[in-house]
Amino acid sequence: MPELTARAAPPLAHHFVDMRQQTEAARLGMWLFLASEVLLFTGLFTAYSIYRYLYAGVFEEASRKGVELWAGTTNTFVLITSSLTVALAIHFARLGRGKLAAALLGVSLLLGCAFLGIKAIEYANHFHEGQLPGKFYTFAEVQGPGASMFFTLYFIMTGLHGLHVIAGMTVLAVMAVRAWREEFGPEHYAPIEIAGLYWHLVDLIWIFLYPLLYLI
Amino acid sequence: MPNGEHQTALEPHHGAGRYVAVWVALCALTVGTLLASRLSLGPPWHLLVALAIAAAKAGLVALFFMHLWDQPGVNRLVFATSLVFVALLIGLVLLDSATRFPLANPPNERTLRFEPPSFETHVQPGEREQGEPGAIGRPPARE
Amino acid sequence: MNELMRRMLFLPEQASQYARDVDRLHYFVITTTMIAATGVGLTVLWFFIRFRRRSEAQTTPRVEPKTIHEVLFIGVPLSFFLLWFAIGFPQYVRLQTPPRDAMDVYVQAKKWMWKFSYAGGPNGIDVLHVPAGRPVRLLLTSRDVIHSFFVPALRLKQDVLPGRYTQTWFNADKPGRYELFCAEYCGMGHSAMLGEVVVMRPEEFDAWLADARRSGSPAVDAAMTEEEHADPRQSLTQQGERLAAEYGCFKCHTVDGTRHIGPTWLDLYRKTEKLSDGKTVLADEGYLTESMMDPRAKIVAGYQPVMPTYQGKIPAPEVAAIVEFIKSLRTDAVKVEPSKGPVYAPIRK
Amino acid sequence: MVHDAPASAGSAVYNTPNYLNAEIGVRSWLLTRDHKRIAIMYLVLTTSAFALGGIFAMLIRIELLTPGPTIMSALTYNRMFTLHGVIMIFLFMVPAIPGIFGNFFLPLMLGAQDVAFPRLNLLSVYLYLTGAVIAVWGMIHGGADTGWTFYAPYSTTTPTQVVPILLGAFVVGFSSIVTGINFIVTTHTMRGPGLTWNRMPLFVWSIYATSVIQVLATPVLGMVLLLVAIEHAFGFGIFDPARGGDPVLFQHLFWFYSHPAVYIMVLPAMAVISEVVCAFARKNMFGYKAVAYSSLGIAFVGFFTWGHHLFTSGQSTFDAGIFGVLSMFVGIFTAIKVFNWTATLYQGAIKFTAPFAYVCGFLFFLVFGGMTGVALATVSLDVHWQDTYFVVAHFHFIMVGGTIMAFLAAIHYWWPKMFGRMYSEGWALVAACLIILGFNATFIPQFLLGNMGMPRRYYSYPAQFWPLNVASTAGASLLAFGFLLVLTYLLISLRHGKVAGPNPWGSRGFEWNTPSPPSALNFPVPPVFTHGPHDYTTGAETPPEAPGEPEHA
Repeated sequence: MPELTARAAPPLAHHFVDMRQQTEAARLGMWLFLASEVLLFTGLFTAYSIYRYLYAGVFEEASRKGVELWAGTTNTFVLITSSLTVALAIHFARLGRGKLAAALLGVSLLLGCAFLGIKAIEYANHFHEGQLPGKFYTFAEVQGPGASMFFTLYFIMTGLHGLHVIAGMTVLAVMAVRAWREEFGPEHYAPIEIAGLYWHLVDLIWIFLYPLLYLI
Repeated sequence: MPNGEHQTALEPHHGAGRYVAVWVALCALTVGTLLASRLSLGPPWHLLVALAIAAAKAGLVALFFMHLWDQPGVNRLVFATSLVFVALLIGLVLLDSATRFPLANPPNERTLRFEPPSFETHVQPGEREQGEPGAIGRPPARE
Repeated sequence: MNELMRRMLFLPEQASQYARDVDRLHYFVITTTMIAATGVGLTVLWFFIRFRRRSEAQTTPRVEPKTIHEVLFIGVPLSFFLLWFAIGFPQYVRLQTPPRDAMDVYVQAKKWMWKFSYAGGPNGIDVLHVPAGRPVRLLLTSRDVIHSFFVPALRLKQDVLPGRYTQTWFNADKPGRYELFCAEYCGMGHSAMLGEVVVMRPEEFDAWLADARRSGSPAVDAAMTEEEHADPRQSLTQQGERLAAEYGCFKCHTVDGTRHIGPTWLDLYRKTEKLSDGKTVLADEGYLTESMMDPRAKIVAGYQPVMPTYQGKIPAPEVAAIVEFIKSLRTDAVKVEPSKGPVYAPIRK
Repeated sequence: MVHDAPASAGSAVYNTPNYLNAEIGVRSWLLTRDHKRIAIMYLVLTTSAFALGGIFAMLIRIELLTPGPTIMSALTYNRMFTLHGVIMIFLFMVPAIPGIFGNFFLPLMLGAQDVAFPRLNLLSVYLYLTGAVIAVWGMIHGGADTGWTFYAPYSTTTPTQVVPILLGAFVVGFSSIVTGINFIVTTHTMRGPGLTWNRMPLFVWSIYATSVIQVLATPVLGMVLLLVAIEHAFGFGIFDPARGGDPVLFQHLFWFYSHPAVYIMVLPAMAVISEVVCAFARKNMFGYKAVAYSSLGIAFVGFFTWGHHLFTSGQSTFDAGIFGVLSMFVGIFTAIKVFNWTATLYQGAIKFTAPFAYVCGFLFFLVFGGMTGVALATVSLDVHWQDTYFVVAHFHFIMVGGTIMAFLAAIHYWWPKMFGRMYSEGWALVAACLIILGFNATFIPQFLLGNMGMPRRYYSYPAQFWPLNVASTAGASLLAFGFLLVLTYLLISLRHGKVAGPNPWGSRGFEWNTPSPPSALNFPVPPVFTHGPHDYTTGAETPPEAPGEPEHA
């Protein structure tokens, strides 16, 4: 492996034959994990579809009166941008510019914090207005069957997504430290790449949550 | 020694400009979906438009940010398979709700649509005119 | 033949034509299954005897299947399976499609008893009386968890869901007493949630019903009334009237055809109403239920959307009673003497 | 070899270096990343779970010995069958064969040194253990009385300890996902040189298909269990009819996992049977490709049939038709396998041994259990059978008659490979007869009970069901005795069995090209594959050729 002379040889686990096999395995493993994550959310999307179908009018009304469009839209831009910075971080990590990659990951982390901050403001508003799931629902403006169901789904879906954001931020933070230490290069960037995949999935799910909860 | 599957060349490495272009497209689509929602297209179009735009955005993220465009087929296959099962679950469960005996759905604004014939055949107006309400014990006079 | 197979398979009596039809499919399916399983077993045995290992170093030829083998392996079972489906599914559709002249009985399940309500009274606990040879449609609902209405002799089973109705029907043609089980697990008393379907000759049934409506009996089922705060001596229609008054329906709805804040209930059932958005709707059970639960979904033209929702405020059985009361309000209906309450004393086991 | 480890068992076989004595001490076991040791950990854990579930089963059968109350109260009985179901399914059936035999033999069959992610593999054991501990904690503190199906709204309103049981199942689900990902990646990326997809052992094909289901279906179960737990704990109302929730939605989501889960349980059994049939018939698999691809077919079509559990639940007639006809197709793939296994015996050189006895039992039970399954999916018949003992008997035919028969076949077939010792063949045959006999006596009466109309989960029952219940309990005692016998002679063989040697059966499966027990690194030299498994056309053993170069440092 001649091109690796500049930095320490990347760690190759004993049971793999070469780096390529190890990278492919890691990547495929991550994609399989992402597939299972997609199906985890599918349970919720199915519940959403059914209840939206049954209570279409109430859901639209609840979405209009119950959630803040500006917050959802801002958060969409925030997450898209954070995805860009993560993609760029991987790009520069591959080029061996670890410090720049770490800085970009730092920006992504800040954007992640911004996302959670806006979400927290929204949650506080919902608590204040009584727009809460199930038996806690006291929002007077939207009544009728399915009204509390919208907020049940809203809280479970955004809550689970929020947990994924936190998990993703943890992983990105670890990668930022490793990038800062110049651990990645043209031959060894699989860890930061699969961490990025996870963050992009978080973005992907939000891309669907945004129209379903805020727009329609 | 790995077998044939690992013999692909190093994935192409594109410039940073490509990511920025995708980001611009994503932002534009977000603005687009926001505007479309203001148009009040009415059901079901507002839903379809919003979901189509979301799917386009998701496609961009998956293909370029997540490099599915460049990577070996198996990763694409994994992702596509998961989407097949997403469609399967949502589709068949929705189909059930839409074609059920209407009263077997919870009371809702849509109870009356998609009435299966079985429900229509229940009791026609006028059939019970001969008897007391819910005439019991005697078949309604008919034909 | 039928009797022989039925006894060999330990099947219960067949109390309806549907049961006899389903059993014929049953015999066919089980016979095929037995033949297939025994066939595979015998083939394995024969191959074992024929191709025993003669020496420890024995080699074997490489045998590869021809396409025809795999086609047979797929085609033969598949055609049997599809045949089963082709016979079974129409039977299922038949079970899901009550005939239009069926007599309606409301079934309410709760932990751990069955209540049967005839539209003009009376109510029965755990025992369902039906006439032989006449179709009976059951509209089932539960007050708590999921139960399942299962009469083996009718080969009939339908889950009973809380908060909504499922339907099923049967036409028992053989008078007798048949066991009724709860088939969906519902807690401690699940196995004690037993009942009986009593199929009577039509004239006996008519006499029983008339007698039940006429003569009063103070027998009241404590367990049911306690929670229901309803007098079971009243018929479902009367309960509906009382409940409508309790819930304040008459503040807005009249029963004599006069226009008030809301549409009148007289002749409302099966009427085609024009909605404020120009569409029309048929006022059947579904619409009436919906209008209580989600009044703003379909506003009748000329009325204001002022009605509050009763979602979660009226239990499902009471909704059924109110709907039944609305159904009874017809100008051309013969005035019914208020039934003197159930004459029918529930049989407790 | 890396270590010249000291002998642990004090006998010749364990003096040779192998994975069991490569490292010594509790710590070396608890932190091991060796797939073979992880398999042994699974063996111990799942077998314990099986014993626990079996005890519950015996208590249930004793309770049903008389029509009225026999030894316990209704509430205790309800907890018993719930825990029996939860333990047997989540803690034994799903993880057992993949966890034990998949872990042990998948890398050996692929010519790999380990699975792709050894650390995740260890994590999956500990996830399993954590889930099991949470669930057992819940059992001790009240247990759940919902049945393993957790149908809402009963499960969301019952006062028993549902939440820990649900969370336990949720965590075990993650263990299952991790194992699945690991096996798929291993199969894709770790195949040795020359091992093309069409040369892979059928065991690998089936385990691969199982893993696909595990990865794609388990998350949905995780989600739905979480939703029930949330609703039970906080009252969010997602399945609560009073708040507009739909209990039938729960059933859809639950069976979207739990129907494919049947194939998670039975595909590994089919994996084992494919190997054992070939080994004892000394034949190549008749219709290798048909058997291989039918595994994938089962995995795929298995997802399209969940609605046949909902025929009486208020599902639409239209959906019932769709699920009814699709269910007919899933039986086909099993039929292909059964016919091909049977045809494999043709012109073979069959030796009757304990594993082969279990295969014979398996074939009969799978055909009968499988076809009664298709019969159950025959829409109108299901209306009578749904939630009766017929269903109980049917899935026990598949689970016990299928999976446990295959589990027993596997453990007898691979015992010499895993531990280097032979068990007593005579006792093994006695036990096999006992188990097969006891199994029939237990479950055939239950088919008839179902026909009579006895609903499942009944604590007491009307008197006409009595005789058949007595027969069933008698059979269950026989079955339990058989299992105890197996446990006894296997444990004895660990110390006193005769040394097996690398290949006591003369099998040409790839895993037999290693010493027994295998060394810690599997292969001193990575094997090169020139042909498929189970090639018995030549007289001499033809182990896969080893390349000249030694293993990398």
